[in-house]
Amino acid sequence: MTLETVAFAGVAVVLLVSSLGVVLTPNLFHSVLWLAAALVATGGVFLLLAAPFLFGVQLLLYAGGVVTIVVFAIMLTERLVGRTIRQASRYLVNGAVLSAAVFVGIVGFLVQAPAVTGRPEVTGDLTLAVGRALVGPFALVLELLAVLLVVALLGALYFARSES
Amino acid sequence: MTLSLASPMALEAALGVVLLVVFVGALLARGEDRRGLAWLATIGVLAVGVLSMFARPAGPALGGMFVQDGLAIFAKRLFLTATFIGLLAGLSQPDRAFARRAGEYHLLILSSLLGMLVLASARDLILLFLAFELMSIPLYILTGFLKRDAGAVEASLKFFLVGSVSSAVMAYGLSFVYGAARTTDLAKIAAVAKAGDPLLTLGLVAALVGIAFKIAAFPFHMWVPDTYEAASTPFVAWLSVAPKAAGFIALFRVYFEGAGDRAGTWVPIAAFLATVTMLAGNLMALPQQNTKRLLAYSGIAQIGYMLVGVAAASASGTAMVLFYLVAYVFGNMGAFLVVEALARAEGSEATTAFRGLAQRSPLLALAMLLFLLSLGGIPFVAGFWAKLYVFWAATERGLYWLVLLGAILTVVALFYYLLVAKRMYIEAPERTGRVPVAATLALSVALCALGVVVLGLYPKAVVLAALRVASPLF
Amino acid sequence: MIPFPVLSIITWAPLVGAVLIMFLARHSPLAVRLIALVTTSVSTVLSVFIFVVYDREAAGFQFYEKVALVPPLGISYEIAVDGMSLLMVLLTSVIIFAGVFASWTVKERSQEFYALLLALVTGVYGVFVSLDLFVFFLFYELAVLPMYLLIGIWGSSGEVRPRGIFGWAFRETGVGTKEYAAMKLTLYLLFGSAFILVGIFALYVSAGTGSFSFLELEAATFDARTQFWVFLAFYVGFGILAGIWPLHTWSPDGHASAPTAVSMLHAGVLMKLGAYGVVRVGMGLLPDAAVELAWLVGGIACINVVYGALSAMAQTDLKYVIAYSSVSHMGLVMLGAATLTEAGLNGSVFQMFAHGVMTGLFFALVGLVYEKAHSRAIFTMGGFGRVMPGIATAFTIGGLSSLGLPATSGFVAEILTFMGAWRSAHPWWLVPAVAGTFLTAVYVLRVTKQIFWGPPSPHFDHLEDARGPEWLALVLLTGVIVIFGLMPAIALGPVDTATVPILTRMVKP
Amino acid sequence: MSLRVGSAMVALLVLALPFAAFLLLALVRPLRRSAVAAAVTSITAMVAAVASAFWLSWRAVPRVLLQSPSTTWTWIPADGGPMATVGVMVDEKSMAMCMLVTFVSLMVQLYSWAYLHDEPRTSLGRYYAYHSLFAFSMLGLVLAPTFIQMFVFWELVGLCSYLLIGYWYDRPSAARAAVKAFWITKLGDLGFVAGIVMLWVAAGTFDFWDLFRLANAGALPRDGMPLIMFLIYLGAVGKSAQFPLHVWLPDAMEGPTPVSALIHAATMVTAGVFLVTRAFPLFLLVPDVLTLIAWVGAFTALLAASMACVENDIKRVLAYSTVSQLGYMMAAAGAQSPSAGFNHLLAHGVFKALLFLGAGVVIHIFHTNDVFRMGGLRTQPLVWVPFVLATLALAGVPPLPGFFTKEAILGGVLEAHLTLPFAMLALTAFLTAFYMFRVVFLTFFRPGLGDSHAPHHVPALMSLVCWTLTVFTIASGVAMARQVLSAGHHDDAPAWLPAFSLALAGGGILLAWLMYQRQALDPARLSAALAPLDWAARRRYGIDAVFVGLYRFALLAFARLVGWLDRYVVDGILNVLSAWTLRAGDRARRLQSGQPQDYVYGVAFGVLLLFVLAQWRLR
Amino acid sequence: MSLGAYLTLAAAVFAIGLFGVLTRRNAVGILLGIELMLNAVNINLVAFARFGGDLGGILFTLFTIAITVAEVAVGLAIVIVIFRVRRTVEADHLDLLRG
Repeated sequence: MTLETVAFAGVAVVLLVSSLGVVLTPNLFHSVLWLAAALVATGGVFLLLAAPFLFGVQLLLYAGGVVTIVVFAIMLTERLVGRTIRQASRYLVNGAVLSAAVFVGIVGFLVQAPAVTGRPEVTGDLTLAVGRALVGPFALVLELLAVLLVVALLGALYFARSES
Repeated sequence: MTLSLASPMALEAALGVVLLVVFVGALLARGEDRRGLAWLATIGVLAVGVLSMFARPAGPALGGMFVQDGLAIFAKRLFLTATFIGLLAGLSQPDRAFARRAGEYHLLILSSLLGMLVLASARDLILLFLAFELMSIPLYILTGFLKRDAGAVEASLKFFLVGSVSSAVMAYGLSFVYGAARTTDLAKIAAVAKAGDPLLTLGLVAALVGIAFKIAAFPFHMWVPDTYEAASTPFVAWLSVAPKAAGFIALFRVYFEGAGDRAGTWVPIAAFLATVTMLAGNLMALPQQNTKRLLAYSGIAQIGYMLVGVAAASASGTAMVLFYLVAYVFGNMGAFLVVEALARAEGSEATTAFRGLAQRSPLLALAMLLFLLSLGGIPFVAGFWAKLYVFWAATERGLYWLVLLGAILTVVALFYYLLVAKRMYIEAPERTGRVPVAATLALSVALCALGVVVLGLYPKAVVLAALRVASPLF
Repeated sequence: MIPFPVLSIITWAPLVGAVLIMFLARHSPLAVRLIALVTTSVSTVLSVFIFVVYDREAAGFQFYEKVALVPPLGISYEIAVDGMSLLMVLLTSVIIFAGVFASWTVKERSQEFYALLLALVTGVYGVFVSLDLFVFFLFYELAVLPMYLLIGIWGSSGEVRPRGIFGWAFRETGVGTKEYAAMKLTLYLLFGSAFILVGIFALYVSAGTGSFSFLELEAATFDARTQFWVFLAFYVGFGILAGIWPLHTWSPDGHASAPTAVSMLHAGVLMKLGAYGVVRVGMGLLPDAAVELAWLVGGIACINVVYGALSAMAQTDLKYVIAYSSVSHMGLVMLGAATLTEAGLNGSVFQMFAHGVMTGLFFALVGLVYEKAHSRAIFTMGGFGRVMPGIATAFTIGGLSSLGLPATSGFVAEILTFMGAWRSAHPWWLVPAVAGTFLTAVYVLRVTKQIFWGPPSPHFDHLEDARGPEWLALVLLTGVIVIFGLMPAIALGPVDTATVPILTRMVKP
Repeated sequence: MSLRVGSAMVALLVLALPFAAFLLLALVRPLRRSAVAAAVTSITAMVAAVASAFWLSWRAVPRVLLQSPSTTWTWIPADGGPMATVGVMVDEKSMAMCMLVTFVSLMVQLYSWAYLHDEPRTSLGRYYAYHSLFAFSMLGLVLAPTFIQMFVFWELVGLCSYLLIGYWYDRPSAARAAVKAFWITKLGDLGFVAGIVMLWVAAGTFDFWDLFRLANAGALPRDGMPLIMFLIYLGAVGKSAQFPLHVWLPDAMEGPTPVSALIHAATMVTAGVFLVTRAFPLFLLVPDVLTLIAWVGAFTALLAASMACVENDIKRVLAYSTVSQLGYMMAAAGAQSPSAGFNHLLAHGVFKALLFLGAGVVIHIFHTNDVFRMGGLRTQPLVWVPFVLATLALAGVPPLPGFFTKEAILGGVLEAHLTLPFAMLALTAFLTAFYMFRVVFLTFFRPGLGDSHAPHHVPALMSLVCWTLTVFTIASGVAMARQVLSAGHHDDAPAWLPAFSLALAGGGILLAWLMYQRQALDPARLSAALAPLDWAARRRYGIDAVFVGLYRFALLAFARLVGWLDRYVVDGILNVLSAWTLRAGDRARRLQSGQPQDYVYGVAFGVLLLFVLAQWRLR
Repeated sequence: MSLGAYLTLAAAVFAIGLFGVLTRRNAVGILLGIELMLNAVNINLVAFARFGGDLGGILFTLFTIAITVAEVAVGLAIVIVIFRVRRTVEADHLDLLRG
């Protein structure tokens, strides 16, 4: 029963609860906020896994970026509708059963896997290593990612702009 | 690194240049009609295609993440051919959007194509996934390219939803693959992977979902009919072949390459997918009245047949699937393009639009007949050899039942193919006069017909090539 | 021995003709017919030629040609004829030659008609001459497919009242229309070919010689289980084409709806192709299974004989009568084969030929009668013998051949089958076989009396006899019937050299 | 008769001549279209054939024992020696038959020219073509050295009979009769063909000579033979109109009278008798079958005779008498004295032909077949003498041939201890005399009707033919008489037999005279006395009805049932399957609800499926 | 804390995300569900990276995050364009194409 265990438990609870919040709250805004919470919690998990850099990325890119554009989108659609979006859910039970089944399926595999507890000590600066990799062997891959982002942007623009 | 033909990434680089040129062109272009960009892109792809004919296998690049082996080159030639035909057919699209937004349209297609090229060579999970997404995301947008069209945007959303869920599952799976093997390098994974490692199995099975979605195997196929029906036909023609081919390449890379005889473990799953896909595709195609939908379902059935080849899980099986893909590119694109030609003239995509086509435009009807026969697997057109070869490969695995089922289902398939043939040849035309076909479209149809016939009469060369590139995988 | 590839020429000439017709003979009906005539007569002349020069002493496969197609898979274009296929090639030539004349008067879209017909013929020749099972299958498909359009476009719809507990299905599938018939025939036969394909692959894989060549597969031996299942697959696959009960129902509808020449070719030759497949591939390659399953083949054949004849008796549409008589006679063919005796097998092969010519003649005549009287309803016609004596005589001769009257080729086939049946392991087969001939006599003479040699019917006037090219068809076919009936040796000589080896392979183990 | 053989080549010539004529008429259209040319062609061929036939038997040489009288060639080849051979077997039987056949054919063909003079020219060509074909077939039959060849020609003569009965196919009755004749005889032939096939399997050959040798050597399987020979006999039953397959012969009278004379009296119908005679060494192996043959023969004879007594159609009377005489011959064969039967066959051939041709003359005069609408020809000996002579011959009055042959038969039957058949045959002899003279008196000597027709012109050709035949009848009778006298009374038969049979004949004639000439006895009274018999006989004992019933209510009905089953059940199932497939497609289509999340459901389900499958198969 | 725990946690999040995708009516809501699923992927990757002591996972995560962002952007754009045309973001109403 170490400190880490406690922390993990805490983070896990937050993560799960907020995730459930995302999928269950009727108000879309709230679910976005829940999502933010979930993402932050995920960041917490990263911290527990000794990846502070990723924590940062997570916070900025996700909790920052994604949530913002989602909010924008909602604002947009809402402005167009002119009323807050109260969303109902369809076939809760079916969905629950099915996703539960999937969960069980996954766990079914996990339990067969040998338990791994020992984790190697973190050596050197992870961030530095990541940086090196990105400009090294992954440079071209990164470029490809850039293309992807540009294309996505292009597409988003093409859709979002209203033709005169 | 220097970019010469010898260098492994030459094609990607060349395509990148084309992409850049079109991009700049799009920035500079003014006015309502920007078809020039379309021509630019088309010629560019043609050029890269010509280039690919000279491409030779080269050593690995990016520290082994990227390989330019025979399979990659084979696949890339296929992608480029398909894309060229697709773009060629698209040149003459009447819709204003294609004229005004030619830049966006072609940038999207080219980048997706880039994704495919990279995918064909990717030997690393990260690159694979990235390329996969690069290939997929533009497709979502292209599907809804006619953004005023209710159907198109709806299809786009469906495509996107199913797509992103599948890719999420795929990513999830890949994460397990990585976890099980402690590396993202497919070569190393194949080396360290041991049969029965639950995490690896989980990973691979989940990853299969992404691919199954891309190749539209049952039950991941449901986006297909709607997308095909709603999106612009030349794009659909391309969509129906190129990404699927890419999906199969990824399949071979992840599941077969280096797996050796462990590939055999996939036989049951592949056979299962093949069975349900063939059944679903053929049955659902029976009642279709819209030709594009019909072709969509028949396409699903075709994938089922290719999966029969996959189920062989052998070098010959892989090779036969590759051959099948080639045949399928010509047959399926051709069929869609004829539909396009007819739809432009008649304003209808229903099978009834084909009434009496044989008397109105015999050549067009003949072409369509060839494509249908090829899809149906009739002698002396490409599809026949394709089916026969995959069946042959499957029998080598002892999957007689699967072959019998497939062969019997071809009869069902012929039922709906022949119904179209019946409309063209047996029924009387509703109106007279030749069906006007734009030159570029006619050319692309002709190319497909040529491909179908040549492959039908002389499959040898391609078969041998396929065998050559497939054997190193095992 | 022959410097030039005679078989290839025979096989491909019609296809060349088809291509020529498509591209040269636009909108010139006469040119179309002439091209068709020339190309078919090339094949015909050559097949008569090989029939004459075939070395009856040496026997075995002759006029051998081989070109490797896909070496890695052991597929090669390998063709030759032995005594059996020799006769079948001759049959095909006779029928198509007559068929070209019989359909001389096809009016609408004759260009496509002849093109498809000739393509079909190439397929048929190909099946009979090819030694490579893969190519064999290829030609088989080619022989089946053009049928769809041929029937669909130029066919004629009968009418079938949807009745009985399955009436709804009749309505949903559109029974009776020519489209239905075309689709049924095509799909049914392709369904059969699915089994054939699996069978061929199974042989290929389990032989392990890495070749589809008939000769190499013949050399290989297969274990009992493989033989059993593969033979079954072949039996079903080819059997469908041979119209075995209860998989025969495509044949009446198909043949009744098809245009004259197509019915001639299909009932006359393609059905034989099924029987030929069973004998050549099934019994030739799987002797043990053939012996083991003879009871099944023969038993079903017996059903065919009687059942077909009775159904024919029940029909009121002339074309259906002929179609069902084919079912009955194909039963005799299969029965002869199933006896696994020299007499029976020879009878079977000879019956293929005899029935081919006979039924070809029948369909030609029905076509003529229909063309002149515009009716196929037997019981509205009558006394045509006075106004169209030529047709009447030819029909009578055909009928006599089908009821196995001596001096027609039908008799030789039947007596041989009888002899085989009584000598076989199941002597009782003789009973249905003989009964079949009587039933045939009943329905054939009934029809003949009603239509030709009876009191004239009030419904028809100013009918005329066959004329011009039509005569050639009739004379040719009746001539062949009588000549081979009087001198069966000319055909049975070579046939015997081909069948005996098959049988010796059976008794060996 | 001494065993003699003739030259095969001449026999082939005999065979070839009518065949050539047939080919000419069949293939050369103008020849066929012009009646004269056709008749000339056919008749010339026949003349030549007659000549060569007689020459054949005149030049015949004594046969070397143990040497086959037949010359054969391969017909159906096979691996080890031919499976079937054809050729000619020129022994005394076939030579005698050749003479009979060619001669009667010639007579009939000549007669026909006059008789059918006002037929349409074109169809006369057809008529002569058929006749040539028949002559060829009949000769081929009698010359056949093998069972299979005999069967071949057996069927061919059947075909000719079919064609000639249906010669006037515009008449429904004629068309029907033709088909009926074919079907009924075919029924018998089924047995024939099955029998010879079985025999082939048992003995390995169709050749008579080989078979005889095997039979004598006792090399034939004992147990199989009765069935085989019975089946073969069935063929004879059909052709020679034995009970119960005799029903076709009276109807066959729908054909032109000359045809009846030739085919349905003199030659074809006797083929059955010839068959039994020819294959007698084989029948000897199976005494039971022989006894059966005798019984059936005798019964047929009586049955037919009784029906002849109540028949008013002159040709039908003759037809029944033919049936009855055939019964005689069969009985003889069955009683193991085939030569007696064979002699009767030959004699009967001539005078029965004469009877028919004479009847033809009468019909030509009265334009009716009904004996009660004739009469009053006493003044015309040219017409009645031949007929009466032939009648006497048939009735069995010496010194005409019928007397001797019949007596021989009766003798044979008696010594075979077939008492009841003997009785039946004796009764038949009486009835024969009666009904024949009934016809004679009614047709010729009854006063009245006929006189109005005077003067009756009878074509010269017709009377010439009749007289020729008459001469032959008398001649053969005289010949037989001399033979008998020279040989003295043949001792095997009881001495009272000749007187007895003569008495039977006389009795019959007397009764007929009393009833129809003197009108001393009223026929009505007699028929009233024998009412049930009379009633049944007038209805042909219902045998025809049985056949009609079988055909209509068993065969056709069953056929309809099968046809219905095929269309609506066998094919129905197929249609159901395809309909189900279509419906399945429509059902499956509904999965595609169009709702985006249902598609995601699809994915999720797929994932689950794959998981399960992986857990199940990939472990 | 063992690897299994993290994986299970991720699995749970993944399942919840899937649940969201299956049940949300609003297109944006569905997107959020997808976000969760991808998030689970990240947790997996990092966990494996940590327990395997390997860099690849971290890189993979980075790319996944970026790709996710791209996807979200496109997804939202599609939602907006749909909204323009169809005046709704209710997924259930988008069933013009079916069968």
